[in-house]
Amino acid sequence: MSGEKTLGVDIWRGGADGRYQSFEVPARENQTVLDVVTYVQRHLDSALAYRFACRVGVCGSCAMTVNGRPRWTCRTHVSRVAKAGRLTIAPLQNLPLIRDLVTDMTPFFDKWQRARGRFVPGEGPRDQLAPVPPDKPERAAASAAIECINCGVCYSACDVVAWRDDYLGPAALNRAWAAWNDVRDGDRTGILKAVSASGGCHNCHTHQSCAAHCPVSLNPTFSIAGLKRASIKAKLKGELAP
Amino acid sequence: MLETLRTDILVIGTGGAGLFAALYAKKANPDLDITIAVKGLVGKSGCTRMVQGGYNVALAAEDSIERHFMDTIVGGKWLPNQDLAWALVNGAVKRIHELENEMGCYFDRNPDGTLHQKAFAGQSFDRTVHKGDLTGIEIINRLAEQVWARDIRRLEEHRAVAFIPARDGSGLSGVLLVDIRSGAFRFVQAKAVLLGAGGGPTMYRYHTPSGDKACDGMAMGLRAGLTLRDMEMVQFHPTGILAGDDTRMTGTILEEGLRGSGGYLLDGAGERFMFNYHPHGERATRDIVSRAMYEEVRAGRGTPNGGIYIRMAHLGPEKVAKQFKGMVKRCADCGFDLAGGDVEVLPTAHYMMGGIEFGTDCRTALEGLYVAGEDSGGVHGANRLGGNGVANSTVFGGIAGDAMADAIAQGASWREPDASVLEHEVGRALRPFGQKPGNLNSLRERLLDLMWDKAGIVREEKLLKQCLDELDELSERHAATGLSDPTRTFNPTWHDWLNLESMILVSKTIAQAALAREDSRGAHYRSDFPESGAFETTRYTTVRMGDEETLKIGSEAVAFTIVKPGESLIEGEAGAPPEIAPPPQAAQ
Amino acid sequence: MTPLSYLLQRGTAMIMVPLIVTHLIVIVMAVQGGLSAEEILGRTRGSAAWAGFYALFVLAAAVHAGIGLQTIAREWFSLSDRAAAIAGHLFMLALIGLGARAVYAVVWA
Amino acid sequence: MSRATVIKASRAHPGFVAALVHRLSGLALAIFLPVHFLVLGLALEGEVFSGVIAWTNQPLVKVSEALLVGTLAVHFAGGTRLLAIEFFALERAQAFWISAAFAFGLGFSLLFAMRAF
Ligand SMILES: Cc1cc2nc3c(=O)[nH]c(=O)nc-3n(C[C@H](O)[C@H](O)[C@H](O)COP(=O)(O)OP(=O)(O)OC[C@H]3O[C@@H](n4cnc5c(N)ncnc54)[C@H](O)[C@@H]3O)c2cc1C
Ligand code: HEM
Ligand code: SF4
Ligand code: F3S
Ligand code: FES
Repeated sequence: MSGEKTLGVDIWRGGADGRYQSFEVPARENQTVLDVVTYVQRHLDSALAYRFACRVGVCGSCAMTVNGRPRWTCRTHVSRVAKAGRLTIAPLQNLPLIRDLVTDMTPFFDKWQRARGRFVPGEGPRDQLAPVPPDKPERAAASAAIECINCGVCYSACDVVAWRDDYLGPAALNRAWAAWNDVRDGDRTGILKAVSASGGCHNCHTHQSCAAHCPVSLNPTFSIAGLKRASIKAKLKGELAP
Repeated sequence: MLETLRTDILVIGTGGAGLFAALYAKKANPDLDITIAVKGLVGKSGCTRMVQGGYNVALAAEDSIERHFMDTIVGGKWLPNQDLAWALVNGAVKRIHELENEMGCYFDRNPDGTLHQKAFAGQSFDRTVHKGDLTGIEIINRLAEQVWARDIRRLEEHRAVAFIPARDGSGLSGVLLVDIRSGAFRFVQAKAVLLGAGGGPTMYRYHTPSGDKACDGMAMGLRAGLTLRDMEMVQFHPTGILAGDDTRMTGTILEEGLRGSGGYLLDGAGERFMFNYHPHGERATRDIVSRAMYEEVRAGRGTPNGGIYIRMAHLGPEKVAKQFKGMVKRCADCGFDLAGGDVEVLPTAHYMMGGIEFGTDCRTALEGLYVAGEDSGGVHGANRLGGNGVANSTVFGGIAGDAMADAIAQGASWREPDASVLEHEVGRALRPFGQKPGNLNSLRERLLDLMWDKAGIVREEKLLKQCLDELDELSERHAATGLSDPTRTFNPTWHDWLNLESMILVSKTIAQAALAREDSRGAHYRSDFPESGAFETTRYTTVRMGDEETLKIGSEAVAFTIVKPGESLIEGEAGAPPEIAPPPQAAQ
Repeated sequence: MTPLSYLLQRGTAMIMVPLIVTHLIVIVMAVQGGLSAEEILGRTRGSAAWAGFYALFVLAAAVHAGIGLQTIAREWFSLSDRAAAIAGHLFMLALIGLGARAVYAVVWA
Repeated sequence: MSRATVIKASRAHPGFVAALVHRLSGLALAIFLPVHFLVLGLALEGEVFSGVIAWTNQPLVKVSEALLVGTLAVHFAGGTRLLAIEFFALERAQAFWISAAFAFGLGFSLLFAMRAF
C-alpha cells in the first residue's frame, strides 16, 4: 500500500471479552463503513464475522457501533465519520454478542412480539380493501412510524434498554404505536395492555437517543409518548383490566 | 457433528415465497411442525424486502385479470408457461387482499381512501400497488411479524447446502444445512420442503440483489437432478450505481422514474446518445436502454470509470431533491450528488426469469420438493414485468404452503436419507478447509467480469464459448482453493467459497442456455442472431446435470394452452402493452 | 414502571407545577433583605390555607420522589423490582412523616 | 480499550443530556428535601430554629441554598419540558423546550443569588 492513502480502523474481535484489532485499509473516495469491513474480511482477515444483506439501507442487517455511535454501515460514508483518518467499529450494544461484529437479534424480535408489534385482523370484509384516507389522523400517525427497517440502532442507543433488561425498547414500542393507530386492527386495546405490562412503554424516560440515531429518521420517542397517553387514558377508563 | 432434526415441513428462505409458504401451511393445519431455515435473519435477507416499485394486480373495474395475463405473456415474448402465468394473475388478486386484511400491510391510497395503483413499464393499465417506494419493507415486515407470532421453528443463519434424496429413491428426504453461527452441520428431515432461496444474478459484475443471494437453490436443484428452464433470461436494469472498486453499493438501483421524468444519460464527453438508438431516447424500454449504454461503454465512449452519467440537474436540483427524496438521500449517503451533479451508472443484473421447472401446484420433479419465487422458472418467460416479481413469490409461496399441507394430509411421510449422499455433501461443503489457502477474492472478481463481458447484455457465440471454457477452468481453480482460516463459526469467507461454487455452476447454465438460444428475445440478445424468430414455434431451453457434473442442454415447445400468438383474451385489442415509455412515476 | 406509578409520578409532577412556582416566588421575596425566623413564621402561623398548600406539596413531593427513587434504584443500582418498590415506599413514608412535622411546626407550633 | 469506552458518544445529544440533568437534579432534591423538612420541623423548638436560620445567613450557606433552589428550578423546568413532550405531543419544538428549560432554571437561580446578596 505504499504511497496510497490509508485509513486506520480498529475492529472489535471475539466475544464480549474480546478486544480491538487494528487494520490499515486503502482510503477511497467512495467508501462506506461496510466497504471497510468487507475490505478487511476479503483482504486482511478472512474470518472477520459481520452481517449485511441488501447493501442499500432497507434490510437493517448491517448496523454496528461506529466511533461510539450505532449506525447503518452500508449507508454511512467513511468521510462523514472518520476522525483524523481513523474509525472504530464495534458490534451493536444491548444485544448478546455472537462474535466480532455480529449480535444475536433474537431478544429484539421477541420484544417486538411482546409489544404486540403486529397486525390482528379486524371484522372488516376480507374481500375488499378498507377505505382509509391517508390523511386521517390515525393513519397519518401510523404512516409516520411504520417505515422501520428493524435495524436495532435505536435499541442499541437506548440506555433504558441497558438499565432494564425487560424494557421492550424503542423499535418494538414504535411498531406497537403504528399498530394501535391502524383502524383496521381487531384488538387495539390488546396493544395497550401489551405495552403496559412489565418492561412496557412507561419505562421510557424520553432520552430521545432513539430518535437521534434512527437512520431513517423515525421518532420512537414521539410514538412512545403516544402510547403513554393512550394507555393512561385506557387505564383511567378501566380498559386495561385483564 | 451432524445434528438431525425432524419436522413436517421445511421452508428454505424468508422472502415472499418462504414466508407465505410457512403461513399458509400453518393455516391449513395448525398442528403441523414447521421449520424455516434462512441464510440471514428471518425477513431481513433476500430481495422481496428490497422491492421498491410495487406489486401488479388487476383490481380496478376497467382492468381485468385477462389484461394482466396478456401483458405478462406479451411482455414475456410468448415464452411463459401460460398456466403458471394464469395462476399468477389470478392469485395476485387474492394475495393482495390477504396482505392487507390478514397481514396488515397498508398500501398507498388515493386521498379518498381507495387503493392507489400506479403505472409501471410495459403494462396496458395502471395496476401496480405500492407503499411509497419501499413496498418490500412493508410486505416483508408484516409477513415476518405474523411468522414470529406463530409456533414456527426458526433456524436463522442456517445455510442450505444440499438436497438429500431418500435411500429408496422415492423422493426427497430432507436438506443438509450449515449453522453459520456455530459452523455445525444439521440435517433436517421433512415430509415436504419448499425451496424459496430466491435465485439472484449475483455473478455479474454489476447486480442489484442482496448479498446473501448466490443461486444456491438453483445449484442444489441441479445437483438433485432437477431441470432448470429459461436460464439465458437474465434481466438487466439500466441504472445501477457505479461507485468504484471494493464498494458494496456498486450495482444497486437508481430508480427508473429518473429517466421517465426527463433525466439525461450522458456519455463520457457529456453528450446524450439515446436518440441514436431509439426515438424515445432515455424513455425507451429497459432492454433497449441497457443495450445502448453497454454499447457506448464498449465503444470507448464511457466515463473514466467505464460507466455512463445520469444527470437530473437540468430539471432543477430542488425539484429533483423533492421528487426523488429517497434516491437523492441514498446517493448522498454514498457520496454522490444526484440532484445537482452527474452520477455514474451502468446497467445492472436484476432478476432471473429462469429457474427450476415446476407445476401450478409448485411441485417439482423431485417428490417432496416444492419451489416458489425467483428460484422457479417459467412464469415470466423472456422478460419479467416490473411488479410481477413480488406477485410471483407471494402467490406461489402460498400455493406451495397449501400443497405441502395437503400432501401431508394425504399421507406423505418421512423418507430415510441416503447416508452416502449425506456424507458426500458434508465433504463437499468442508472441502475448502482441506485445501491449500488461495485467493478466493480474485476468483470472484474473475467470475464477475467474465459473466459481465461474455454472457451479459449483448451475447455472441464466440464469447459464450470462451465464457464456458473459462467457467470450467474457474470451477477447477475454485475447487482447489482453500481457506486461510480454519474457523468454522461465522466464517464469512467459507460462505463466500460456498456462494462462489453455486454461482459458477449456475453461471454455466446461463452461458449454455444463451449459447443454445439462437434468437433475440426479451432479456436475451444475441448480436449474431438479432431477430426474435417466429412466436408460433417458440421453444424454451432446459438444462439439467448429467454424469460428472456435465450440463445437458435441451429445449421444449411452449404449449399455448390459453392463448396463441396473434390472438388475445381481450376483446378488440391485441393485449399488447403500449410501446410508449413509462410515465414519470414508474420505477422498477 | 407500572402504568399506575407512571400516572402517579407524572400526576404529582403536574400538581407540583403551580405549587413550585408559588413556593419559588415566596422564597425570592423572603430572601430579599435576608431571612429571619420571625418573618417566615409570621406569615405562616395559624393559616389554614398555608397549611393546606404545604400539606399538598409534601404529599405530592413524597409520592413523586418516592417513585423517582424507586426507578433510579431499579435502573442504576440494579435492585429487583420488589426491593426497589420497598425502598421507594419507605422513602415516601419518611418524607411524609418529616413533611407533616414540618408543616405542623411552621403553621401551628 | 474496552467496548464500553467508546459507546458514550451515542449519548452526546441534547435529549440525553437533558434527561441526565433531570435525573441528577431529582436525586439531589430527593436528598435535600428531607433535610429541608427537618430544618423546618425544628421550628418546634423555636430557639434552635432561629439559630439555624442565623446560620443559613452565612454566605457559604447562602451559596449552597442558591444552588439547591437552582436545582429545583432546573428540575422543574426539565420536568415541564418532559410533560410537554409526553402529554402535549410537542415534537418539533423539543430542542426549543430543552434550551428554554435550562435557561429558565439558570435564570431563576441567578435571580435568587443576586437578590440574596
Ligand atoms: C432492488 C430490487 C428491487 C425490486 N423491485 C421489484 C418490484 O418493484 N416489483 C417486483 O415485483 N419485483 C421486484 N424485485 C424482484 C423481487 O424482489 C423478487 O423477484 C422476489 O421478491 C423474490 O422473492 P423470493 O421469495 O423468491 O426470494 P427472496 O425474497 O430473494 O428471498 C430469498 C431468501 O432465501 C434465502 N436464501 C438464499 N440462499 C439460501 C440458502 N442457501 N439457504 C437458506 N436460505 C437461503 C435468502 O436469505 C432469503 O431469505 C426487485 C428486486 C430487487 C433486487
Ligand atoms: C414541579 C415540580 C416537578 C416536576 C414538574 C417534576 C417532574 C418530574 C418528572 C416528569 C419526572 C420523570 C422523569 C423520568 O421518568 O424520566 C421526575 C422525576 C423525578 N423527580 Fe421530579 N418533578 C418535580 C419536583 C420534584 C421534587 C420536588 C423532587 C424531590 C423531592 C423530585 C424528585 C424527582 C426524582 C428523584 C425523580 C426521578 C428521576 C428519574 O427517574 O430520572 N421532583 N420529575
Ligand atoms: S426505529 Fe429506526 S433505529 Fe429503530 S429499528 Fe426502526 S429503523 Fe432502526
Ligand atoms: S432512547 Fe430510550 S428512553 Fe425512551 S425516548 Fe428512546 S426509548
Ligand atoms: S445491508 Fe441492509 S441496511 Fe445495510
